[in-house]
Amino acid sequence: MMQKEIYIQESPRQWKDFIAHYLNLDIRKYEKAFKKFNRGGLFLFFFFLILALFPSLFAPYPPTERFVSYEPPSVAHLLGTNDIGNDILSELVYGARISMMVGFASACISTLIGLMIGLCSGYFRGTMDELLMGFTDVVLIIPKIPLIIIIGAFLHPSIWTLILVLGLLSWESIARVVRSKTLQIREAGYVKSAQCMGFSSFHIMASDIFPNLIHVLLPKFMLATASAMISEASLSFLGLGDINMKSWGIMLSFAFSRGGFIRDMWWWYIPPGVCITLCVMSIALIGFGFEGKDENGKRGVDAE
Amino acid sequence: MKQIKGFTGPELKKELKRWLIYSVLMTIFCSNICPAWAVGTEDSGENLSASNGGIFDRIITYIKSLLGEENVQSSENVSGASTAGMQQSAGSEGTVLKIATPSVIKSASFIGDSNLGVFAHLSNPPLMKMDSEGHLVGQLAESYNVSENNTCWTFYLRDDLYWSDGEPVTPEDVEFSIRYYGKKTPWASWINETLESSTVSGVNNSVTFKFNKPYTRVNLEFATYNILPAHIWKTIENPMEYTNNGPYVGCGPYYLKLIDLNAGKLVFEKNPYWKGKAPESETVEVHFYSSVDVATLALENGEVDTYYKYAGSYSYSGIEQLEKTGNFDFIEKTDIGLVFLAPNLKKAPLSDEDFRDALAYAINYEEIVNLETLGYGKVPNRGFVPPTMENFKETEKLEYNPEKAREILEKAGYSDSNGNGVLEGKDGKDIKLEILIRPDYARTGELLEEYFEQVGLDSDLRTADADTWFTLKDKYEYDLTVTRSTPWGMLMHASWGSGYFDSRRTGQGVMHNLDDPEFLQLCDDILATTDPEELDGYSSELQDYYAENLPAIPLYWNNVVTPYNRHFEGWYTDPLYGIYNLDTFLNLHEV
Amino acid sequence: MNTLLEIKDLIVSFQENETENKNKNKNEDKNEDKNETVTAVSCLSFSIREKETLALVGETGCGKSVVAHAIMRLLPPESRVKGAIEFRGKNLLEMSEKEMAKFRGKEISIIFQNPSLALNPVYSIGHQLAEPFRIHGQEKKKEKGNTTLSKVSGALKRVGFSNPHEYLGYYPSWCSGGMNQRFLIAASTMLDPALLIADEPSKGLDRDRVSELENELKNLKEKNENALLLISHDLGFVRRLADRVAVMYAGEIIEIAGPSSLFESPRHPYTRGLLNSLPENGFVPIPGSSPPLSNPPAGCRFHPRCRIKEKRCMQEHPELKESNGSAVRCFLCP
Amino acid sequence: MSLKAENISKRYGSGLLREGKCIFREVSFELEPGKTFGLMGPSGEGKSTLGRIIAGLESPTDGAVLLNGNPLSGMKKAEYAAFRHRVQMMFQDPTDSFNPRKRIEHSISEVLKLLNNQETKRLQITKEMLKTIGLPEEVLARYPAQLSGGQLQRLALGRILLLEPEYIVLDEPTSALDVSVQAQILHLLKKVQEEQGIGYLLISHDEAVIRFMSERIGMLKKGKLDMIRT
Repeated sequence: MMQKEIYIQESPRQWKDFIAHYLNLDIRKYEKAFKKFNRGGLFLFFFFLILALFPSLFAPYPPTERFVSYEPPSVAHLLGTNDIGNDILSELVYGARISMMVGFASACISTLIGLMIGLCSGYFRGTMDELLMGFTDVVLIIPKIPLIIIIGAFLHPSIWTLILVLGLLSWESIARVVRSKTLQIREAGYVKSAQCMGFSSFHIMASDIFPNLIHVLLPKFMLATASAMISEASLSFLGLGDINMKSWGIMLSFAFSRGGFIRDMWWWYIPPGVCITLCVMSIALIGFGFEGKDENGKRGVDAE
Repeated sequence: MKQIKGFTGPELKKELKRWLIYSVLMTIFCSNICPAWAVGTEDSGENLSASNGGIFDRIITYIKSLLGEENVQSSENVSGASTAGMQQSAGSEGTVLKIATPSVIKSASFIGDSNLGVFAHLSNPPLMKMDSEGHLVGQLAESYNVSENNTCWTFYLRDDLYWSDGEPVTPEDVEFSIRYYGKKTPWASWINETLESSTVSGVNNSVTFKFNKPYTRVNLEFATYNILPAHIWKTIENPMEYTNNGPYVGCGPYYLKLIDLNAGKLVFEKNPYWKGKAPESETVEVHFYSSVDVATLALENGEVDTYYKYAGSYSYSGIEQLEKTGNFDFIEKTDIGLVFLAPNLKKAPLSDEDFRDALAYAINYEEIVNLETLGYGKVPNRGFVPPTMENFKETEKLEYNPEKAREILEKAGYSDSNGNGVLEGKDGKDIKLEILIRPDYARTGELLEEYFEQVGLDSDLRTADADTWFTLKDKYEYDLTVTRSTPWGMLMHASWGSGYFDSRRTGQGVMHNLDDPEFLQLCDDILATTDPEELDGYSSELQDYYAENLPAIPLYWNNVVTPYNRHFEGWYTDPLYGIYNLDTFLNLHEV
Repeated sequence: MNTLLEIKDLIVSFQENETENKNKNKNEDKNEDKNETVTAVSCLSFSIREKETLALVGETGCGKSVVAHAIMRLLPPESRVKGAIEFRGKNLLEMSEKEMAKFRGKEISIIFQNPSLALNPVYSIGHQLAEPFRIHGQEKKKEKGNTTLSKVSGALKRVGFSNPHEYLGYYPSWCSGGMNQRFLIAASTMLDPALLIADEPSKGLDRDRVSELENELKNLKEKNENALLLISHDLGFVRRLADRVAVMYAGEIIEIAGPSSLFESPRHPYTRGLLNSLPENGFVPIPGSSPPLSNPPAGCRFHPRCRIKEKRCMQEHPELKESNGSAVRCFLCP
Repeated sequence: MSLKAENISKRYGSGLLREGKCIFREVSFELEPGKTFGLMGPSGEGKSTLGRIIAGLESPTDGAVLLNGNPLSGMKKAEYAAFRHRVQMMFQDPTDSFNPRKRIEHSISEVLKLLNNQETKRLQITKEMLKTIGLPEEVLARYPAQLSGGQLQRLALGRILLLEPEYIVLDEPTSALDVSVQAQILHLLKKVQEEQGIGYLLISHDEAVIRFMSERIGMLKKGKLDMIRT
């Protein structure tokens, strides 16, 4: 048994061990959780992820290639063609990348900002805390979608603006969660002793507090992704997206503005809607999985 | 104690939260995907008025109706027409003509709401009208004459006209209306500035307007101003903000009885004092729908008889579906408006004529016509003006020829010297065209982007909602933009679309970016003549100018398609207002 | 006296990384490494007679809390339980969850470690104390409020509150830890359970509070007629309360004896070492530390730390030898 | 080298307008190298707060902690950094004193890195430290959750010893441990003190522990410090 541990220590050959060893992130702990939560969610998510990463493997045609417009589904075009003759299936497959990119990129931004602000305000407390949390409260009450519409109108409404704006506006809840968790952790003995031993604040935040925040950050990150995807779809549906980047929301928007609905072309407007819902659901499910893991971990008896 | 803990335990909370989020997700999904359904399946009268994109408008309207804003105003009844209204409604059991429109009326302001102004032609007809050939003829006026120097216009009124409260229509009403518009509305301020004097003659029932400079298009202008009853409106100080749900006193075959914003409809009732040809329908109702989709559903379900949109056609993609119901026929008429690509003439490289010429060759018109109009349109000429307009001149057809475009560009000094596949401008930097579009023209923008790429021009699409578009366009912050002209827009100023380009003008839809003296002179010449032959000469000169200089590149000429229920016959269209004219309503009869 | 609860050959084990088992065939070596079975309690047998106080002492991690949870059937799902726990002849391990729910609180009740965490801060004391009645359906709908409340105040009186009605409206946060502890005891004993389990009730309390608690439990013993299973590592506390003491080491019972004989003449070397580490005996430590439960040493589990070990201690596992009311698991003890 | 508390008072919840609750008032004592000062008293009287003030983790409302006669609050950065190494603190809950996400090895090498030890030397130092506290090398590869309370408390002490402190504030170092382990830890503390001449401030509510360990004893009760044994 003792030997086993040394084996891990000396030859981190397996990647999980490697990560656990060098990045202080023991994935093996999460494995159980991964297996516990809805496999369906995980499966769906990876399905969409592969779509997004390798669209050319799944899409029968390039998304901009034009055929006869308004074709119903056929063997050549499994989901028919749209108003300008693009193959809807191909568009759908390529749309996954855009939609998910918006989701993940803006979630990255918001998680990063939320983490910084939450950490600083929770760790330093005092005036810093009051200022940062006051600022957070202000951001919290800003109505997001209308603001994005206004900003989008005067900035160039590209997908990057959208990502930036969504990211910059949705970190408040993450900051709050991180802050409360940080307040809790900073009272722990290992933080106190690190302070005692003269580690810098930055070092303590990065190496003692941050790793213990991961299990709250991950679900928050996933939920932020899901909500960014929904925001993107809503904005695109209102016709304010970037039409160069054909996300699922833009597809829906076109399906409605260009007669897909009038002509009963359900194969045009149902699939992007279903994709948005399923993708968001799978991400949310994974998020819940992470959350559930934490709760399970704290229960149980002292069975050492 | 364990039980107590379990009661509010994390299990229950987690489960609850999960279901809550599922249901929120589903709701968001549903509300995204089926706004049209939701509205469509309700009783059509129930839907709230809202604009095309506007969930916010919808909310605002709803809140307004909650606050009772409309109700407060409707109670202060200013018009004497109520009595007439009551008489009328007592015996009305005749047929109802229902018209669907996507032009939503946002406020019950008779003068302030432009959409309402168009529909009010039925109750308060203007002095003049346009016949189906595009000639201007009298409507309330029996005839008119104009002095030699084009400054003095006299209109002779018909003598069988009565307001719906029984009062006769007098020349004073006309004089009051025109002056009232000039004073109180921004869009008719030219009247205030140029009208020198006006006189009224009770003897021959005429009214004379004297202008301080030659003004040749007065007969056209007066085909758009609704005549108001002076005895009612003279007490209203601020008509742009005045709202009232009706009834309004009118002198047409119908008068506007009710503006019902909550139910989304206008109700016109027969004018009991109308002495002309009696219309068959007792009531005309205009139903407005938040989107074309909803209007289509209403048509399909037989809830409305026809579809009308000022300066617009019924959605081409919906025609096939309506044909399938077997209840509808279609009137197809060439529009005198068109969709065009407007370059920013004030900014390089679009200020360069050769560059514009090259762009004109880079566009695949056939494909745009096919995809955008589904065959209900055709490739335009370089001369801009569509063939239905008076004095149309057959100029050269626009042609898709990317090679030629590249050749012209190269000759004009735009070349790709750094070899990155993108042409450089005269300043040596890569050209990046900014194409500003409203969501309506998103697809056209996409296609254009692709065409330009083929000739080595990089471009960038920028979508903006209508209000932002107006702002950016007026600040000249674009390289190219896609927009359209309306029938009235084509006729305004010196006609033949000149009003869109003349840099001396302002207005919502106009580009006002052409200050070439040659063009400005032409406009002034046209404005100063009423002689048909002279006009013909100037107009062909103008069209040649367009063809040569391309201040705008027309993308397609389209047809206005109007579906109508086969039960009704006797439709009449004019180029200006389509089917919405007195002739239609007077002649319409059930089969 | 009759036997109230009898535990026979109880084995509780936890399997970590249980999902790895499925791949076992693919990679034998690797999975043997990963698959760690922790046998928290091995072959444990003891019995509690009616009205008796049995104390279970031992170090943290020797498996004494697991026994308590096994009796209450509150172990996490990944645990494996073998053997039998017979309560008045019924095997608790074979009961359905529904039956067990009826049993908890009414027949067997437990006092948890931390009084401030076991009480729900958002309900009043009265509400929480009335909960057991509600759940066990003793309250008839017509005679709701009053009888329940009088029963609750009766219970409070028993634990030494002179004016119980006043406390019914209190919230846990208004009261001191000692008071909360008493509320918990009142709640646990309200339905007169035949067996009361106190799981480390003195842990984390300071000296004054421990003696307060001691008095409470003493009173309880005197007034009521229920048996008490006291789980603690506080030897002084145990000595004053217990009728019999069972010492646990590494998942096993190594000695059972009456308190006086145990404390005055301990027989097992571990017990002796344990007593020597007490302050009054001069803090003399036992060398080394307890073996991990996942991999106990062969032979006597205490032999690596034992000063008097022999050769057979390292090879053979000693059995629990019983002699006139006490028992010991050592070859070398008489 | 002396560490002195002079007339320390601490209030909580003080604001601009309100005067906070006073926890203790004008407490003075001195720590000596190689000796133990025992601080006892009922819980909630501010023993731990006093300990944290001495360790420099909190600052007193009034009074000063003096290191060699210099007050902590007025120290320059370099001086303070030196102080940080000289005075350490050990906490009550051993399961809490190591970051649960890091292997023990990592937590310890971090401290060595902080001290600018060379990588080759680190292993040796760690081994020596483990010998001192009597633990096998295998514990290095473990996570804190895999170790017992006693082992963790030894490691916590060992980690502190790496910094070669002159004073250690022991905040209830054994109250969360079992009797047998408690004895082990107390003996280890004594051994270390003898070997390295470290001064302890031992905070505990257990009189037996205090009496066993300390040369001088103070009782903190009702905001005042009474010397019991000097």
